[in-house]
Amino acid sequence: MIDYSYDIEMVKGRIEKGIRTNNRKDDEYREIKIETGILKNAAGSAKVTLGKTMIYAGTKLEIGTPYPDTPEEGGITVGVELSPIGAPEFYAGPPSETSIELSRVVDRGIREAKTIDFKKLLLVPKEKAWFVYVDIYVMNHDGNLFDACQIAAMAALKTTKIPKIDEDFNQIKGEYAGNLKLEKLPVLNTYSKISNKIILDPDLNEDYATEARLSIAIDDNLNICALQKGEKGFFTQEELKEIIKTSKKKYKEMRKIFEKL
Amino acid sequence: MIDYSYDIEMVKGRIEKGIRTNNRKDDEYREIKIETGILKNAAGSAKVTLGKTMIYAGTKLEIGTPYPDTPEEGGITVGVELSPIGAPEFYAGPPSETSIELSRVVDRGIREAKTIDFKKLLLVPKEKAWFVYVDIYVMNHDGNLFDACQIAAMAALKTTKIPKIDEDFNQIKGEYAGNLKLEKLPVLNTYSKISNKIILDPDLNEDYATEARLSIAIDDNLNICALQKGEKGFFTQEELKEIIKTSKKKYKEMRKIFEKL
Amino acid sequence: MIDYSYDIEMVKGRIEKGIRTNNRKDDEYREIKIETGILKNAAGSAKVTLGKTMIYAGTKLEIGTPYPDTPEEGGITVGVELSPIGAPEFYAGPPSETSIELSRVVDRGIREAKTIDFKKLLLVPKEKAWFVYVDIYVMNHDGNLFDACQIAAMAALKTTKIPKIDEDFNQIKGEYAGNLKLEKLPVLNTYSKISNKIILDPDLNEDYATEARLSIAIDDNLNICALQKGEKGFFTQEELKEIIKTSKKKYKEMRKIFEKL
Amino acid sequence: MVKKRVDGREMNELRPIKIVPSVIERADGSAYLEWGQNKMIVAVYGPKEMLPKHLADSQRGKINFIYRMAPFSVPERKNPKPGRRDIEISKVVGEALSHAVLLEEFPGMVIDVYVQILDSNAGTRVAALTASSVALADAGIPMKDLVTAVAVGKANGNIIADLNKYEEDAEDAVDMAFAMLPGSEEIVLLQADGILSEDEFDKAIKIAKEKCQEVKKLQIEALKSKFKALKE
Amino acid sequence: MVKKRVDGREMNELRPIKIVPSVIERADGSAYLEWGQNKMIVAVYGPKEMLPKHLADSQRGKINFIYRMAPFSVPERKNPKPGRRDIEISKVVGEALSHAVLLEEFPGMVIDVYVQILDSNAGTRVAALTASSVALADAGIPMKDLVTAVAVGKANGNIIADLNKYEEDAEDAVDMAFAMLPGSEEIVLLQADGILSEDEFDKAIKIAKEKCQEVKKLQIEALKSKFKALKE
Amino acid sequence: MVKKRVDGREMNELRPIKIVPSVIERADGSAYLEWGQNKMIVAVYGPKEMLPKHLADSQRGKINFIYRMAPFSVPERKNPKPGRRDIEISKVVGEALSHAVLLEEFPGMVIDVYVQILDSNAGTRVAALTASSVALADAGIPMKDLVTAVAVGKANGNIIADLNKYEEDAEDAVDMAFAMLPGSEEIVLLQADGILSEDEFDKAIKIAKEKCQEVKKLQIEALKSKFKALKE
Repeated sequence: MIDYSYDIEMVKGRIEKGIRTNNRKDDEYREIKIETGILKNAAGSAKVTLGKTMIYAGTKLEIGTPYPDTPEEGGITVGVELSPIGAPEFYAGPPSETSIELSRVVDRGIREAKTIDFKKLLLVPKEKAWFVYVDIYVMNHDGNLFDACQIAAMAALKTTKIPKIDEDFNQIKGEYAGNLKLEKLPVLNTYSKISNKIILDPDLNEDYATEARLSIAIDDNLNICALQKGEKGFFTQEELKEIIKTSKKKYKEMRKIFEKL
Repeated sequence: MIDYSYDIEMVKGRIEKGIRTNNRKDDEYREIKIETGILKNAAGSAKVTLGKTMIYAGTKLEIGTPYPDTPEEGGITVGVELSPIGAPEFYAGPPSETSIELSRVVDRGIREAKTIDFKKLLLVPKEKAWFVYVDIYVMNHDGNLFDACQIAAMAALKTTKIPKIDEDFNQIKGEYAGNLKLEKLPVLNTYSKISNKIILDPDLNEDYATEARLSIAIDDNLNICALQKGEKGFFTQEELKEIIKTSKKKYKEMRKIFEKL
Repeated sequence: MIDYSYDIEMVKGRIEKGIRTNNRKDDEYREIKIETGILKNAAGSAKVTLGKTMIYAGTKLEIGTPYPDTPEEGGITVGVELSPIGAPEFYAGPPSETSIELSRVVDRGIREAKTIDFKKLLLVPKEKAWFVYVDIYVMNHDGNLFDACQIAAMAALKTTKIPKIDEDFNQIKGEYAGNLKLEKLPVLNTYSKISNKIILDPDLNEDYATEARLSIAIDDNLNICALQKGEKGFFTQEELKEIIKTSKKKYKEMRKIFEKL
Repeated sequence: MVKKRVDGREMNELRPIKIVPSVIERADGSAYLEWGQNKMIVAVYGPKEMLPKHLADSQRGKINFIYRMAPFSVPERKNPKPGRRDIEISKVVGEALSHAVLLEEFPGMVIDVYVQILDSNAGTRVAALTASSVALADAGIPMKDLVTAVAVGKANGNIIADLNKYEEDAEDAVDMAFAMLPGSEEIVLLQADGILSEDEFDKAIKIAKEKCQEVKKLQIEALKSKFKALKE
Repeated sequence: MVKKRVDGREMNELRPIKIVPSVIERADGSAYLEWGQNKMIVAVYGPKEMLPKHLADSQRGKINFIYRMAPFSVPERKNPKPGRRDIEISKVVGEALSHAVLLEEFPGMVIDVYVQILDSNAGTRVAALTASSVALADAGIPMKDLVTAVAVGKANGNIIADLNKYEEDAEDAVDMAFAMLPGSEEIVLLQADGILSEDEFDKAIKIAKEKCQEVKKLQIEALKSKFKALKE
Repeated sequence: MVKKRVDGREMNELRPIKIVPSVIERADGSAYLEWGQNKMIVAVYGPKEMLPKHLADSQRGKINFIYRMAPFSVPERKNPKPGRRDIEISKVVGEALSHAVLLEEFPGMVIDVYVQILDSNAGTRVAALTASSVALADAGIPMKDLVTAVAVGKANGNIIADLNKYEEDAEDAVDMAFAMLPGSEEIVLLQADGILSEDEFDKAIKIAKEKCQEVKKLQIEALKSKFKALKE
């Protein structure tokens, strides 16, 4: 097991002195590894490790009825499961509020960047369209689940195949009509504020010591497409500016990872 | 906060001596105030105060499929929410048995009096009819929720507008085809038995001291249309007779309130 | 109340000496009594007592849509309710894992023997078929719920009448088109292993002392059609062989009971 | 010509009633009851410690009454999960029963009373209440009196006792659930749906009280036959 | 010609806001708030002992914030059960509120803050947060400052304050929920959906900070008028 | 001509199996397992205090085994909520596992074993059981032996080992989940669906026992390679 014996005060002291584990810089990600296409029953799948945080994501496509206010569009649903496998503090049962926030932040980053053109998922106006389900499992929690889950979702989506269907709209098992097209490649960056310092990609110890958290999604045009502040602390306007500048800088680096998939 | 420091024995002592707060008579309601049409998203709405008991009610109309045994009728659903806003003893979560009894007694009083002609809610036989949802929120509990909720339900229903629909049976936002017609104006009266005295409209202290409770719905023809006894005490036949006589007497007084809406 | 004061060690001691209550043999069932057709609203019904274990079962038929992978078939659903009436250890609430295992073992024994030809339940291909619901209530738990529930399910099914329907596929109240046909008469036998002895039909005291449990369903051709091992102990291959031999021997005896229904 | 009801009964005639106490071996008390087509079993467990403890009342015991209908007990299959009707009936019937039990003898404790409806045809709640007080007596729970219940009401212009489902569906139907302690005539359950004049109500109550005395005899007989059986 | 918004407002003009504290007699503190069409009630209960005890924090108190929408408060009837949106808002708004409250004064305790939305038209979460800090003050809970919130964002190419539902549905709409402590300008809530450039973001934050000062005055006035009323 | 199976396997040939222990850093023990297309992760947490305490057994510890399938792990998307099948498998597989663990060494405690199925193609429960006993060993939980499991059964008239999904869908298919302690050949899991004669059953058990010994070697190798890795 990872050793979490040192306390929050020690983490704070180290952060104040500019020391992170493995000499990481404040705006540096831990090592990211991605494997895709690993699960046959999934339409798309990925295993992502961000340092020691480990995520599995899988997608499924199902035909459903478009919503009345968007009769020519399909849709997407993102769910994050804090599997009891991933940490002693996770438990089996209905989604916690932490899991719901995580799901919704990942969902919004992808949705607001217009990553998927929902009109392309239409099969019959008002009647039939593809709905994409992204299910994300946290299998080892060593901090920054937001970014790790977003990367896993993007990797699974980017490698998702659209099933072939017959004239009755039944999926033909094991046959595919093509790949799901991602129009945009948004990147999510999550920052922790600890002792008035802002650090990117907090690990678990840093998570515990976090006073305020900010997740920011950046799109292909280096615009902000989603923001979420969390925890009981605060940010100043200057800190937000600093975070946005860092995120724009990080965008290209992270985009390369998605492009390679 | 309302002061509930005096105990049940003191309430009983006062009731025995014929003393009620503000010198109320045994068959007298507290002051009733009704505001309607206060919520724009609701099809009908009302805020009701009965003394310090405060209720909000709102209605919504939705198109649904008639039940197989009444293929030419719409319907009504009444739900009472004991919001944790309204009392320290209320909690967030699924409906308690108190809330379910309250909902069903209010529902039956309205339904059994044939307040709404469900046949007039029909759009297409066997296929489409209006269903009326009445949601009632207890926002401050100072006793006699039964009558306060019934008044709020009646006020919200009487001011309910029926949405205009297009040829696909979709509601046209903000346009209305007319008002929901109330065929009858039933009145619900709730009595407490305390130390062998029967009092109308118990306030919260009287609620706590109640040995047996009776709610009676009276219709336009001064007939009884619903009855519900509650709590662990009993009534004698003579007490029931007395209650019915009082209720017939009160009917005209209360009806005037509904007529004015 | 049945006296369960003597402890597991005492039960084990008796079993080792070959002593069972009422001098029952190791492969002997307690007395089985079956009454059928006792409930008018049920399509089929039975009350079964196995010793002091008492079960009620009722069936209902409803028209539903065939599953996409079996478009020309109806289906069956078996549910066992451990009613709080039947034992102090049962409680009101959602099904326990014990209740789910019981339901599924009874269901599989009946299903795998092809007791019902689901194709005969079809009304309109892809659209309409009969679905049979078997609901089983444990009303007094004195051991071996598996076999008692299976007998009750078989008795209720064998006496089930198929409702008459009109041209709109609505059931005509109180009229029947015929009986549900049972193609096979599978028998379920449940064994307990206690102190290295194998006994059939454990009573409640024997249930408590059980180290390992085996339920085996035998069909008309004396084949095995379902098996379920339970509890934390084990069986040897030799013990399984012995159990199968006993079960084949018991089949005819039990089948006679079903045939008489 | 004397008018009769669809099933041949007189206006104030009850359907046949059968009560058998002590049918559930593992319960502390129980009863099986048939009332016309209605069939049900009641079991009593307790008095026992109330858990979780913060729900206990240190001054008196509590009745935890649970009424449930089997999916096959009604014409259309019922969802096995308890509905809002089940919960309301459990509350008001439990309150009615509580009045008869000497709860002050069981401070901090609870008595569970479970009713399972197996077949139904109008009037299950009054039948359940009638059966429950027999089961409580069978469990040896001290009571000031039995609770005895009947339904009365109106159908096709007549005030009648013990409506069946067909009568409950009449255009002018009123169904009134009524229970009292037969000794003192204290009314502990009263629920009515449908339109009744004051005179009709008085008439209905009068019939209800008479019929309760009739039902009480059946409760007593059932209990006597049990104790007789025990003595022999 | 000066461009105006569909409802006639200037680009950075708020809808009319009305705040009334102390509306719920039984609560320890409360507030009624109207913000354009939005209508809601907030009640505060506590500080009180945290139950079950294992959820308590022995170092400081907790805010239990619950945000709920009534079924009739939205254009399409909402299911009465809380949805995922309700739960997320409850979490982040509760965290924002927690920063202002002197929680270290209530070790092991909890303060319940309940918000019921009765009518809605965009911006309910910031309205709820604004109303909640008035209700906390009304309850006498010690705070380092009020929390003041507004929505800012973008519609049809303009950076605007306090979007209404119509504007939220614009093709290029961005809705940003913002809250700060008006004294220190510490930002405690920030949630945004939709595409904003860095410059647009800066402009939006600038407007948000100005508007918060405006809202803060209304909060103070509401509380003053209450204490004035109390003195008279 | 020797008959072969649709995927080219011999009648009693297992699909390729890969076991990797210690894959979850935060768990006390864990294993990743591939068995044909089946892919899963098992984590072990404990032994730890059983909560709530009234569920604890003062004489021995308990295994809390939870088996779950991911929505994307099956051909048709599964509802993320656990179904009745998940619950039944959790019960019987947990019981099978309990026999091997020296539970008397952990009175009053619980060991949580969680299995997440990520991809599936017949035989997930036996694969889960096989992986679980590796994860328990990885956690250092004392056991009298490993538990080793395989599926055997029948398809198209042949008694075969380790059915795949295609074979499970045969008209005459029988799927039998089997597990034993490989040292003593004590059978701890046995579940079968479908029609088998006594002879076929005997033959199936014989194959199952042989195949378990084969699987056991893979379990041992996986554990050895871990301890070897640790030493280096």
